[in-house]
Amino acid sequence: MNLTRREFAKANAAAAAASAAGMALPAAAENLITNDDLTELKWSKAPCRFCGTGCSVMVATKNDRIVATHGDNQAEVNRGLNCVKGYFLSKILYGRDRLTQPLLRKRNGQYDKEGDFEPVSWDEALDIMAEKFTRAIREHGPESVGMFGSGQWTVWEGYAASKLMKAGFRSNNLDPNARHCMASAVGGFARTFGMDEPMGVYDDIEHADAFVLWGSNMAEMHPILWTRVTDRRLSFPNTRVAVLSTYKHRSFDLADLPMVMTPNADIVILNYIANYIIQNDAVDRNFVDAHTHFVKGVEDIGYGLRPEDPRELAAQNNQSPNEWEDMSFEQFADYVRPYTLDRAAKESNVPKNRLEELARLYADPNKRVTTFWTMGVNQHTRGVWVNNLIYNLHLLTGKIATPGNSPFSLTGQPSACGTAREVGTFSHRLPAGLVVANEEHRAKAEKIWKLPAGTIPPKPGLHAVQQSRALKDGVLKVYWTQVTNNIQAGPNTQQETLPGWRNPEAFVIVSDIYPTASAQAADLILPAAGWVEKEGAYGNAERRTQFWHQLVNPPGDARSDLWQTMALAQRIKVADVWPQELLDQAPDMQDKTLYDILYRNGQVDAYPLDETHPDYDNFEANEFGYYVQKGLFEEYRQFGLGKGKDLAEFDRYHQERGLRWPVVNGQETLWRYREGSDPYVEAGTGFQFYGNPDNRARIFALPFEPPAESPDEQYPFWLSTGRVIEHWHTGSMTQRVPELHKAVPDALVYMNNEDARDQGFRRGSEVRLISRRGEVRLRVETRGRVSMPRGVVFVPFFDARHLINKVTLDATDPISKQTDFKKCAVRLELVNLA
Amino acid sequence: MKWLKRYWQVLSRPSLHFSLGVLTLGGFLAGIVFWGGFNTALEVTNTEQFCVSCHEMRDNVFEELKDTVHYTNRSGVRAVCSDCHVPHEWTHKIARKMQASKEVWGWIFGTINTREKFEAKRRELAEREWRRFKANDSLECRNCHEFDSMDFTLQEPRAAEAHSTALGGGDKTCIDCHKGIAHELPDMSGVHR
Amino acid sequence: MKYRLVLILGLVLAAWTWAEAPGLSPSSPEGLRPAGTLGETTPATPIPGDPREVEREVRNYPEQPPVIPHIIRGYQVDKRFNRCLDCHSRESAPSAGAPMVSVTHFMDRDGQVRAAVSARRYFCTQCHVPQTDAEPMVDSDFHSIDRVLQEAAEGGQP
Amino acid sequence: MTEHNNKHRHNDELHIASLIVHVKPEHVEPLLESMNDDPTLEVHATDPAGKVVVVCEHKHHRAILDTVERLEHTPGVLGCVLVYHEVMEAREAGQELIAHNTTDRQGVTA
Repeated sequence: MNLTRREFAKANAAAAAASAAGMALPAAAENLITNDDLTELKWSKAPCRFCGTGCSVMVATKNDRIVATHGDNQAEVNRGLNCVKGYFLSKILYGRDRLTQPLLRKRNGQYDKEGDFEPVSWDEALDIMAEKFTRAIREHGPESVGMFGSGQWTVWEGYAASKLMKAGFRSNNLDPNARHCMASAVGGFARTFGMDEPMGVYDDIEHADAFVLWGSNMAEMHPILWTRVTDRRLSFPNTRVAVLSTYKHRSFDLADLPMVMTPNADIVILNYIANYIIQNDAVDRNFVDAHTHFVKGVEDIGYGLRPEDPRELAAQNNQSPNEWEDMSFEQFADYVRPYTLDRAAKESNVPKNRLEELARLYADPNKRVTTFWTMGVNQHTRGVWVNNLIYNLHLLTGKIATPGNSPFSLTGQPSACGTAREVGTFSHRLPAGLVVANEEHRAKAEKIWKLPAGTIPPKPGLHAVQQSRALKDGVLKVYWTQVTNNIQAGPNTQQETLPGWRNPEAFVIVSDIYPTASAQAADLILPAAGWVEKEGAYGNAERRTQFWHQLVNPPGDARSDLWQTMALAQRIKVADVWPQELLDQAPDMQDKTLYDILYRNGQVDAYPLDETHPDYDNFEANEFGYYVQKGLFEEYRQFGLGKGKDLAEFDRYHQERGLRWPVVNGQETLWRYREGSDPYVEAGTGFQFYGNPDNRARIFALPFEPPAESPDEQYPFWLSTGRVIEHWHTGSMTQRVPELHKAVPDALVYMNNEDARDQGFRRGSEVRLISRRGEVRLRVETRGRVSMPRGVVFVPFFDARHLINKVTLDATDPISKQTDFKKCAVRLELVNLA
Repeated sequence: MKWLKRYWQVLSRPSLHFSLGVLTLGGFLAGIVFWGGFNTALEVTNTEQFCVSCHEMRDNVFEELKDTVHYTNRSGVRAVCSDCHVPHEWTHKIARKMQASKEVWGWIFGTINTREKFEAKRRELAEREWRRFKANDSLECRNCHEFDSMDFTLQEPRAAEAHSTALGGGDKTCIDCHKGIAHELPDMSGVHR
Repeated sequence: MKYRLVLILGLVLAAWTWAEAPGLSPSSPEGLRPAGTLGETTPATPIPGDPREVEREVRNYPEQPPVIPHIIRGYQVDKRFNRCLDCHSRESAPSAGAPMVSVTHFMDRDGQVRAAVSARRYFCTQCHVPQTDAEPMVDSDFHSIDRVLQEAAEGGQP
Repeated sequence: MTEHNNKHRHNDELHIASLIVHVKPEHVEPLLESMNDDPTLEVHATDPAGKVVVVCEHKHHRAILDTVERLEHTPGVLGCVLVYHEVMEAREAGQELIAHNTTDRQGVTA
């Protein structure tokens, strides 16, 4: 035991260098390590648990505990860097209040909605779940049960849940929290390209001459990509960075072209730029003629509010918002002509010279432009439209699918792409871009899943906001959420979500690692395994699929979501949840459980235990007796093969720092839709947007329309919500890391200092922030990380003590059903001055 | 032309009706009125309201000041524009005011009437102020921050060291180290701080 | 102090009795949000202070970025100027008496050591954050490598 | 307040860093010999294909960069990259790791 700190540091240093150089330390060189059993750390790779960037980290474990993490030098995405959250990943699983056993509300020994939580066994928890699910389906039909999942699910967890809901329970009421996050991006891709996810990759950053941040604060929300943009901008001084937002944030620190616009003015600006490109002869006619066609979308599409809302009753096309008709280039040019520079400047409040400079960036044929956007675009009652209109600019100028020319939609969750979009855990989707409404797609899924025809119901299920409403209306009777915290993250908590969850008719189950606000509102809490406590896979924003092994065991009785889903399936008989007509088609399933037909189907259970890695535990594999994750992944993989969504074989991903699909002949694909880079593009065509039958991308004519709610005399301020770099989403992990909590302990209301003075507030004043739906109390901040224009206030949503979503409006984009968290009207009232 | 001559005679002739005392007092009072008016006008141009009445000041430098400790702080003592940018002592003040007429020129002709123009000139404008502070030994800083009143033991060690040596010995003056305390700094490449 | 306590008690009591719908605030485990308060509007605690003097915090593992032990109010870090590097750069650190940025910060994306801080590390607050005097809401059971090794030694297991 | 001042003064620090030196294969041996004479450098691993893992110990961080620069200018060396850098107080360096932990260092961040 005579290892000194110096010697320990040297041993660490040597090990780090040797591993980076790909060398083994010879025994002779380890003479410093006096007790190598003690100091040997096991380093393994894993993708970061937070945003959609998909950084890789190295995780050191010792004695079944995580002891250190650092950026993975070998990872293409981050090359050794992490952001402040990433560097503290090692601490996210160690909050003292980890949930370690199931908890059920009880009174007098029985489940009672108004009872207090009592610890129960897994058997009791799963039994009551099985009983609630089967009874609801028997008495009220499959549409009375629902599940809310996550872009933080591992690929196989989302896939297993999708099978359980859509095939097992025969209910499409499955939606991921990614609905709140990038459903509008999905809608934009689907309408313009006929196929989801970006054509470009992060490598575009190192090739671009100009970056346009369109409603994205990358400096705080995608910090590692921001380091790459910063690197490019500062190393190549001719590079330009344009930042457009409704308030000034940290990304403006690098901006050459800073623009603060009036909320909702983006469509006017986008149409102005399209107009500018046309008026100044900057259209790439060869590209446009060969690879695009022009369409006009339907207008006046409503706001996704409850049908009886006057704003819905007044909307012409809210029942069919996602339609369009062909138009010519000349008609398109006429359509955007009224969007002049004068109008754009007037309505956006951005100076003319800057708007013109922005337009010139796109129009200049010698500038490679990469546009990044996130929630400023997607969380928008016209989010899909804004996505379409951004693509318009890149398509009109032919600046797409070539290095540095990239309209790039970023994602907020680690597997928003991998699990929510690719696995298809949305209420209208199936894996690999298939949809439930399409008979052939259902048939394909039923065939791969070896289930009788007609198993999957054709009607799209309830999406996120509808689920909350259906709970409140007593339509949804049993509701299960995994890896998400919708009481804190969903909109209009006080009027819709919370009354829904507390509806006496509803039985709500929450699986999580900590007692989140959602867990506090639930009836049954299931303790989950987190991150590297299970084997997993995530898919990041550049189509990169990354795997990790189980590195430590979860505490107490905590179990992964995958295990929970499959264990419930074991307790439910097919005959109890399927109608007789369907069973008649498959008499051999009569006596089986959902587990038998969904998972022990000869495919999922095809890989024996001995294929698991000998150096790593695998709780689920050991429990079920076969390599569950591999079986689920290999079955899932069949959906995308040959369809432009090809994934590599399972084992390869454990060797790689991720691969970007489509992976064809073992090769990943960087730029899609371009000949020579994408194997699906035929020789001689140059480009093929093969998601659409005519191989052309659509350029959309779409108008400016007002938001669902705007400030007025009673509620004079715009409220925008969002994040800060130190905390991720609802803060359930980062608020439990001491350094991160101490850095930013509270959500504050950030406002303009003159607005504050006019209201009689000052920095530090406690105010009530009130909307038509609810209120919160917050402290006023007039300086610091953001600088607000007059009339706009910003509140982050990480803080469970101040649930800002009690205030927000549940208006959605009518096409994508994604909530607008960036715009509603509020007023502020003083509680005390300091 | 005759009437002019007569007036001149009246004016040049010693007074017959007013005593010397009255005349002196009258002249004195008139001087006060005139002088007071001049100074009041001067003072008006020293107020924050005057300075930020043009948008170049309001949107650029004043906006940046608001976040700093010279604008809000624990005790509420705060500096307005003229505290730092106009000397308190009279001759310097007049000299500075005459310089400032160039700013009026700039305002009339819109030299920095957009953010872009201001940014392009930021370095030049900042350098002019740094030169001025350097030349007058940071006079306006010292109007509030008395060297003799600094308690080094209450300062950060690094600050105490710099103040007790470089500042105390006269090698450096406040502005040498404290650039950018009230406004954002321009591109600082090549500036030795 | 006593007055303040009474005031807080009063506020808590008021919040309790004014809760509009008791069904929206069911009993629950303690979380980051106090148990049984979901439907209520909870008061906002004052903005925590910036501690003027912070000990250099012990890092639990070498790659953990050091927190900032001083106030950075109004620090300008943008493409024009980097106030942090004004003291922490290689040239300034000795005279400023500030720790120099770690040498790893001189490596570019390809792992080459450069003369100046790599542009990818330019924005310091992406990794380094100051600390307020707020107390952690939940204790952490994270154990540093030293402690894990110690436990292993005491437990007699490797 | 004055008693706080001392702790902010430069303490005696110990910097431990590891480097990977890329070197032409034929220059590996001469490089190793040249490093033998330097008490601040320890060679921990060598790959005859041209990679050497070096650990160095210095009192000041600047010396690490100096070392990198010096090695980069050694004949045959293609490049030298820093992998790991840890700072500790010199008085702590000699303390035994396990014994040291009986003090409550954990209290600071735990």
